[in-house]
Amino acid sequence: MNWLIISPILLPLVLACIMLLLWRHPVWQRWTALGGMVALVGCGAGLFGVVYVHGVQSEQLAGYGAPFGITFVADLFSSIMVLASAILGTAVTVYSMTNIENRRESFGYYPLLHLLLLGVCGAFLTGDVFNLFVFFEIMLMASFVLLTLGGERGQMEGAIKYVTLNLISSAIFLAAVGILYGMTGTLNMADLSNQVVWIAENRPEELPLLTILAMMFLIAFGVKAAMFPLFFWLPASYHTPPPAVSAIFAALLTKVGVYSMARFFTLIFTHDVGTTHMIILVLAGFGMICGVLGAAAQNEFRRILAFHSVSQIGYMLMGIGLIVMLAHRDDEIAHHAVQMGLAGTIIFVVHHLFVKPNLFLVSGVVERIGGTGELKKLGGFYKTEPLLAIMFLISALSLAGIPPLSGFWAKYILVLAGLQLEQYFIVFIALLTGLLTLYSMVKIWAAAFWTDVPDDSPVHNAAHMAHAKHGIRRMIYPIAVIAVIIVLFGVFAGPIFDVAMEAAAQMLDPSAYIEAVQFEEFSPTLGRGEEADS
Amino acid sequence: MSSLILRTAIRYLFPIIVLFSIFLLLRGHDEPGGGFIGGLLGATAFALFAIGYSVETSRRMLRFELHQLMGFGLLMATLSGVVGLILGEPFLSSAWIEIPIPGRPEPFKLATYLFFDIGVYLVVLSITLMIVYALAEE
Amino acid sequence: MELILAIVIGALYAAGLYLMMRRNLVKLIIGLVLLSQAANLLIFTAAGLRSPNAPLIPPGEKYPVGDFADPLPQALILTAIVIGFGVIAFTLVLFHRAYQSTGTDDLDQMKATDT
Amino acid sequence: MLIAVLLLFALALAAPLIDRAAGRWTGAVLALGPLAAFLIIARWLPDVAAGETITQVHAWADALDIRLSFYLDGLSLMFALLISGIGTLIVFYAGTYLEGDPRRGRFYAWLLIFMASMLGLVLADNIISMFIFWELTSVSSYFLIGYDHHRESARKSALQAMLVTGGGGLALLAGLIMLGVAAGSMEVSQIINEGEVLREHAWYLPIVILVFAGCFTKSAQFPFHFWLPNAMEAPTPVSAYLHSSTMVKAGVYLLARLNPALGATDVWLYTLVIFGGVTMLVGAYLAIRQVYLKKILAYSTVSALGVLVFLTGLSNVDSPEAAQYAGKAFAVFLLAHALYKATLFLVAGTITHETGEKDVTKLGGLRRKMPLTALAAALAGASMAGLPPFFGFLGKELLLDTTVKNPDWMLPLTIAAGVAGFLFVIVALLIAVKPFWGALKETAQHPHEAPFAMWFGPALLGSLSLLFGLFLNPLARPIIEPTASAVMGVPQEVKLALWHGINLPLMISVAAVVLGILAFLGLPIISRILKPFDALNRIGPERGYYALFNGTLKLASFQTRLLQSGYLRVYLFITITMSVGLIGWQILQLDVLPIVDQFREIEVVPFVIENLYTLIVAALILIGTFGAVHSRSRLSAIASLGVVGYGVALIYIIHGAPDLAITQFLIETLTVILFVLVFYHLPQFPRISSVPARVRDLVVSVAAGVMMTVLVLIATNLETEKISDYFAENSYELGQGRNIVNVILVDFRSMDTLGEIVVLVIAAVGVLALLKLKPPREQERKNNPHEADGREEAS
Repeated sequence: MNWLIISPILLPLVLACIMLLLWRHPVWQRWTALGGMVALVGCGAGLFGVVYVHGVQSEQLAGYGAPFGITFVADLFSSIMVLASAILGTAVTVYSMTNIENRRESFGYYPLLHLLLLGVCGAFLTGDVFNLFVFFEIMLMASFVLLTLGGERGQMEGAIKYVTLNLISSAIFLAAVGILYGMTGTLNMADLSNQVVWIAENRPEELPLLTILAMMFLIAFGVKAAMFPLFFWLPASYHTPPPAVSAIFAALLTKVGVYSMARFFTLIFTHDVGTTHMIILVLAGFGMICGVLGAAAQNEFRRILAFHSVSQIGYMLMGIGLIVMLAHRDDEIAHHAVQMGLAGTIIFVVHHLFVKPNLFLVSGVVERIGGTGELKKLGGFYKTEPLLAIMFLISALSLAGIPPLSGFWAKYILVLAGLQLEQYFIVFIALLTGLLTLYSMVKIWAAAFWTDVPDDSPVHNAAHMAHAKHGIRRMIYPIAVIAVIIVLFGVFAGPIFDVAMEAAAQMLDPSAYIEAVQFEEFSPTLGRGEEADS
Repeated sequence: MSSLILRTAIRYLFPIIVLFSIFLLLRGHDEPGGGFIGGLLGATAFALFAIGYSVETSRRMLRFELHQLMGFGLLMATLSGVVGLILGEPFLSSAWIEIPIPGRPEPFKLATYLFFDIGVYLVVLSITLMIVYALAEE
Repeated sequence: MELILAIVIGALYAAGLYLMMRRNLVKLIIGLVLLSQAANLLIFTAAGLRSPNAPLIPPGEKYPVGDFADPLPQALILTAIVIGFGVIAFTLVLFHRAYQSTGTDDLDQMKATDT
Repeated sequence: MLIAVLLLFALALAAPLIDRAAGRWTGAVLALGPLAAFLIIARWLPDVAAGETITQVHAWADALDIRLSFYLDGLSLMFALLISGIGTLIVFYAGTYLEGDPRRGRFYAWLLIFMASMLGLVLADNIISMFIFWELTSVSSYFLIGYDHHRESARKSALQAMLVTGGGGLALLAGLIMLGVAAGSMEVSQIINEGEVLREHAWYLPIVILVFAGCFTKSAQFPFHFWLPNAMEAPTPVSAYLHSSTMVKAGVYLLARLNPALGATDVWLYTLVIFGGVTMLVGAYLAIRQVYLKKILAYSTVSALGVLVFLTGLSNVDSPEAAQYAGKAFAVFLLAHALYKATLFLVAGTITHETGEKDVTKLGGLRRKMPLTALAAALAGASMAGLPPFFGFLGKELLLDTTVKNPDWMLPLTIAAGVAGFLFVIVALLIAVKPFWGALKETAQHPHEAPFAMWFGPALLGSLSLLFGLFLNPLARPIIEPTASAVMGVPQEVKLALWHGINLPLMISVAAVVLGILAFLGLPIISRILKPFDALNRIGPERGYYALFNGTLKLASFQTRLLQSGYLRVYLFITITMSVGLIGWQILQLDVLPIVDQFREIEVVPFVIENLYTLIVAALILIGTFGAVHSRSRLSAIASLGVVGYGVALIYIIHGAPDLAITQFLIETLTVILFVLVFYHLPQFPRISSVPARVRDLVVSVAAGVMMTVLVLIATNLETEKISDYFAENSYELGQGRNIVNVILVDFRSMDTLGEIVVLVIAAVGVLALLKLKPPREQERKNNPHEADGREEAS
């Protein structure tokens, strides 16, 4: 157990070090990176298996008990996220071997990829608020560098917005940690959960202070998660780096924000769900509609995909926001529906973690062959690349929530939960957003795949095609594998839902999480006791 | 620009600063100091060389490639944590061997956190120099 | 005492945010630096200013003697300062490169990647 | 039944390969799939005819109440047989129709996916699996309609069909979920017994509205009918299939399916009768205003769908006799329409295939060239026109019987039905007579009799129209009776007879036929008279669709320009305002007076003396801050920044944090050096923000600052136990060190430190990459500034 729970951060860290030592040998780095990712999948799978069979697992780093040392906790949600991230990381690594040019490879692309995974996995697993901040910063810093790697003008412009807005969020996060420590005197999340219960029972007059803290964390995570109206950095930057980088960003960055929000707003800030979760629900609704309208207004492959994420974040937050109904209803149906809503969020997060990146990966192939991502200048891919077209379709239709693909289940569960909780308005928005999502996916399809190849397209240039087709299999295979995952997700919707429900149950009833953490009894004496003895 | 006096001064200052930085590193556990502060100071010594002579000279003084030094430092810090894992303790648990020093009542403790701090020192030294060199060459 | 520092922190936040909303790249990053100073100082103050004595254990003792400042926020701030340094160094160079490739330090001119 | 559906899905995946292997036999080979499905389903015909229903359940996502369960009663059997039966002929026909087209393999893949989904739709017992198949039909029809995707009109029509039916589909999803929740079961076989519960449920009205939204869009009811004629962009076999028995009938199917559960209320009855009636008339009228073969058929399909919806509604009238007639009429008309409409579409396809002409006014005299096709057309046309002894005659008779027997609204409904019948006659003549009789007209291609595969299907289906009419009770009754029972929700005894004696319906029928023939002969004149009214189309529902579509796009680009403006300062402003709003709002909920009171007690002089150092340093920081904000030169701004940084370090010293202070001093020095290095050659700050912008930003930032001050005061005002004593107590014993801060950093919380140096490493790699790795173009320009200038291009 010691090894397993720590492996998702230890493995990328050690491999990143090795790749730094191999700085002058990008080709060796490639294979190291790939081997590392595959091993990470193994670790993630092992961790998931152990958590699934034996329940929540934890580890006290450096051997000091909670709340004093740093705790790592793996419950179902976090281990699922680690596993999914590792699978996606593997796919993107293979894809990068062709998609990332040598000049980028030789400036540390692969170690950065691993360090990004390190930050992401750490954020999933840590049970300490300040440590979460540190992992956020690792992830952010790695994403800053991956975003700017290559130095194109667009990358610089996008990065300025990305960096600035995320640093604001970090500053708020840090301030929130400071105030949190000042108010509660602890940093351990399980301990905080206990404290909140204790405050609610003993000092209810202090509960509004917790709501203030909740708002600070909401903003801090909201920026990372690209929640409405804090999402501006995302459409400004996601389409600027190479598609492989866009893909890994789309898969992981916002998810960490959503994950943290889900964690904090189920484990810690549950004292006033009527206020906090209502705000989340309202912002989720706005996010859905604004994001999808934003996507409808775009005319470039990756810009459409990027803007879309904002609306899908809305769906993910919807499941968290639905907890609001626990403030008004306390019957069994409501509890079950809330659990289902949270399961919907989990399924949506995992579904989106595969589907959106896969669309970015397809866009990379399209851009490589068609020479551009602008829809007007593309065409003919249905005819020339039928397999790619099918894989795009699987991903795009899944994103639009067409059954029986993964996206449908995520949407269905959220809608079902929303209807049972009588939140009709958000359900209406969710369904409408689905239709508009379908529209913008079809827009890409019609323009890039169905229309004839434009006359000025570089596709007619044999030299260009020879170059573009070189090594393209390493780009296609990962896409195909993810497409298969998306299909299987629909076929095995039943078991997947069962697991998600169990994960949601673990989150809604934090006792398992808290029990797993190894607390240490301590009453301060500062040696005075000893002096008294002697 | 770089006068003879400056160069001479640097030649004498260099070992003193480096030694002092290592001193700060080693005493960090008990007094203010530590790997980070030591590493920054160590980097200053090499940076002075870059100013007084050239980036190339400074690089040669260092003998190691910065990436490797950085990777090595990080690896060292990480592996000092793995020792705990190998001993069946959680990651980053400290472990030490006691080496008796003749003539002193307390034995010297060769502990993992020392390696951890050395790792921090190396990383800070190398990343500071990396940034300074890159900017100086710009 | 907390009152004084609280006002200083408020002023740093206000100044930092105001500077960030200017159109100039350099002001933006100066604002960022002020913001990170403010956050560090905030952790320091919010945790409570207990004592002017450093949390050191005198030689020969096993526990600190008398009053001492809370060591945990200091450790957190130390981490935050260092991380902040890394971030600021990177951001500085990023802005420098953005200036090079766009030829302007006016942020309003950098909107090609949005809509 | 699962096997039948899965078989077709599997065949769809294999279709492109089979197409490559089987060549010209592809159609025949692939037709075996639907044929097998037909036989599998037909096996249950005797059981169902005997009044049984069959249920099969396969697990899928049971925790969500979603199962692959199937339910076979008369209604689903009827539909399943039509889908697989007509499907067989269509697949066979299309093999020849698309001979030589390289896209044929893909076409078959989509067609078979569509067929499988359609079959799944009508067989599904679980309403959510039904919905899944429903959506799949929408999606696969998108690809079928957009088959000629190089044409923009095809892409547009496909999109329109998908958006209209997809939009309805989403409403339907909500409706079905609510239906399932309200009925307490997701299985149709259960839901149809829960009529009482459902009608009493608070959700009844929303459910009905949402189900209507789904069904009316799918089944092209007015005002959503416009997508159907546009869908004629599809190849003819697709049109024949989608519009005779499948896609568009899905909505009708669902209405009939839920009729026993949701019916028997006024809202159900009146909505269906009104929408169905209007659709019936509008569709038929628009049909005779068309000249293209497929458009005529398309609008007549709209009309026929209207008839079916109309009849579904009427099966809920108070008069039991009329209701029974309605159920019977529904079943008969459904079958009759499927048979003749598929035939006529295929005939239209054959005509266009052979002559290259779509305009019915430019066709004539083909009967000699294509006698078999003409025969098939004649049989189907007669059925459509409602001539005895064709099956269509019975359909029309029963329709009229229903309206006549119903005491309420008898006159208007009967007139509507009669007019529809009259218009049907014209349409039938237009399609089945006009191209084949009269003088042969010159066309682009020289027509020949179609190949076997292309006349066989129409001929078979046309003959069935006659056979069903001739052998009503032995052939038609076994399927009509259970279907009517399923629609009514109670077992029906159905007796079918062509001859009811001379009664009102018969007279209306005869009148319709006679008037129809006359009108057909005078059609050129009538057309001229009606021409001015075509202007009405311009304000029709399709305009609404486009207005909504373009309006949404305009709204989209408006809001996007507004929100995602590209100005970082606006983003920051929104983010900060949002934070101040949310956090400040919560602070305002608090009672902050105790904190303020506490400071009222402060006496100035002792306070100043006690905190002299802190005050001096604070003043220093504030001056530095002001300098940083206000300075107009870069260098002095950076110097002010240094002052702030050193000031903060002094605070750390004063308050017992030497490690922090040293680190802060070093870092600050380094930062200032980096600032100077990097920004040495930037221009001075110009004042470019406008005064209102500055005031606005100042207000927001000061608000944020005040908010942070209050937060700090709140936090420090609380008495809390902190975990830090643990570190002090164990630093020496467990951590082996006397500098507690350092022990925390390298031991207690060493993970933070490890993370911190990782950040530093990444930052250094990033700085290096930024400075050394420039885009090739920029690098080149730097190396040879003169040569590269001309080559710069916008990227």
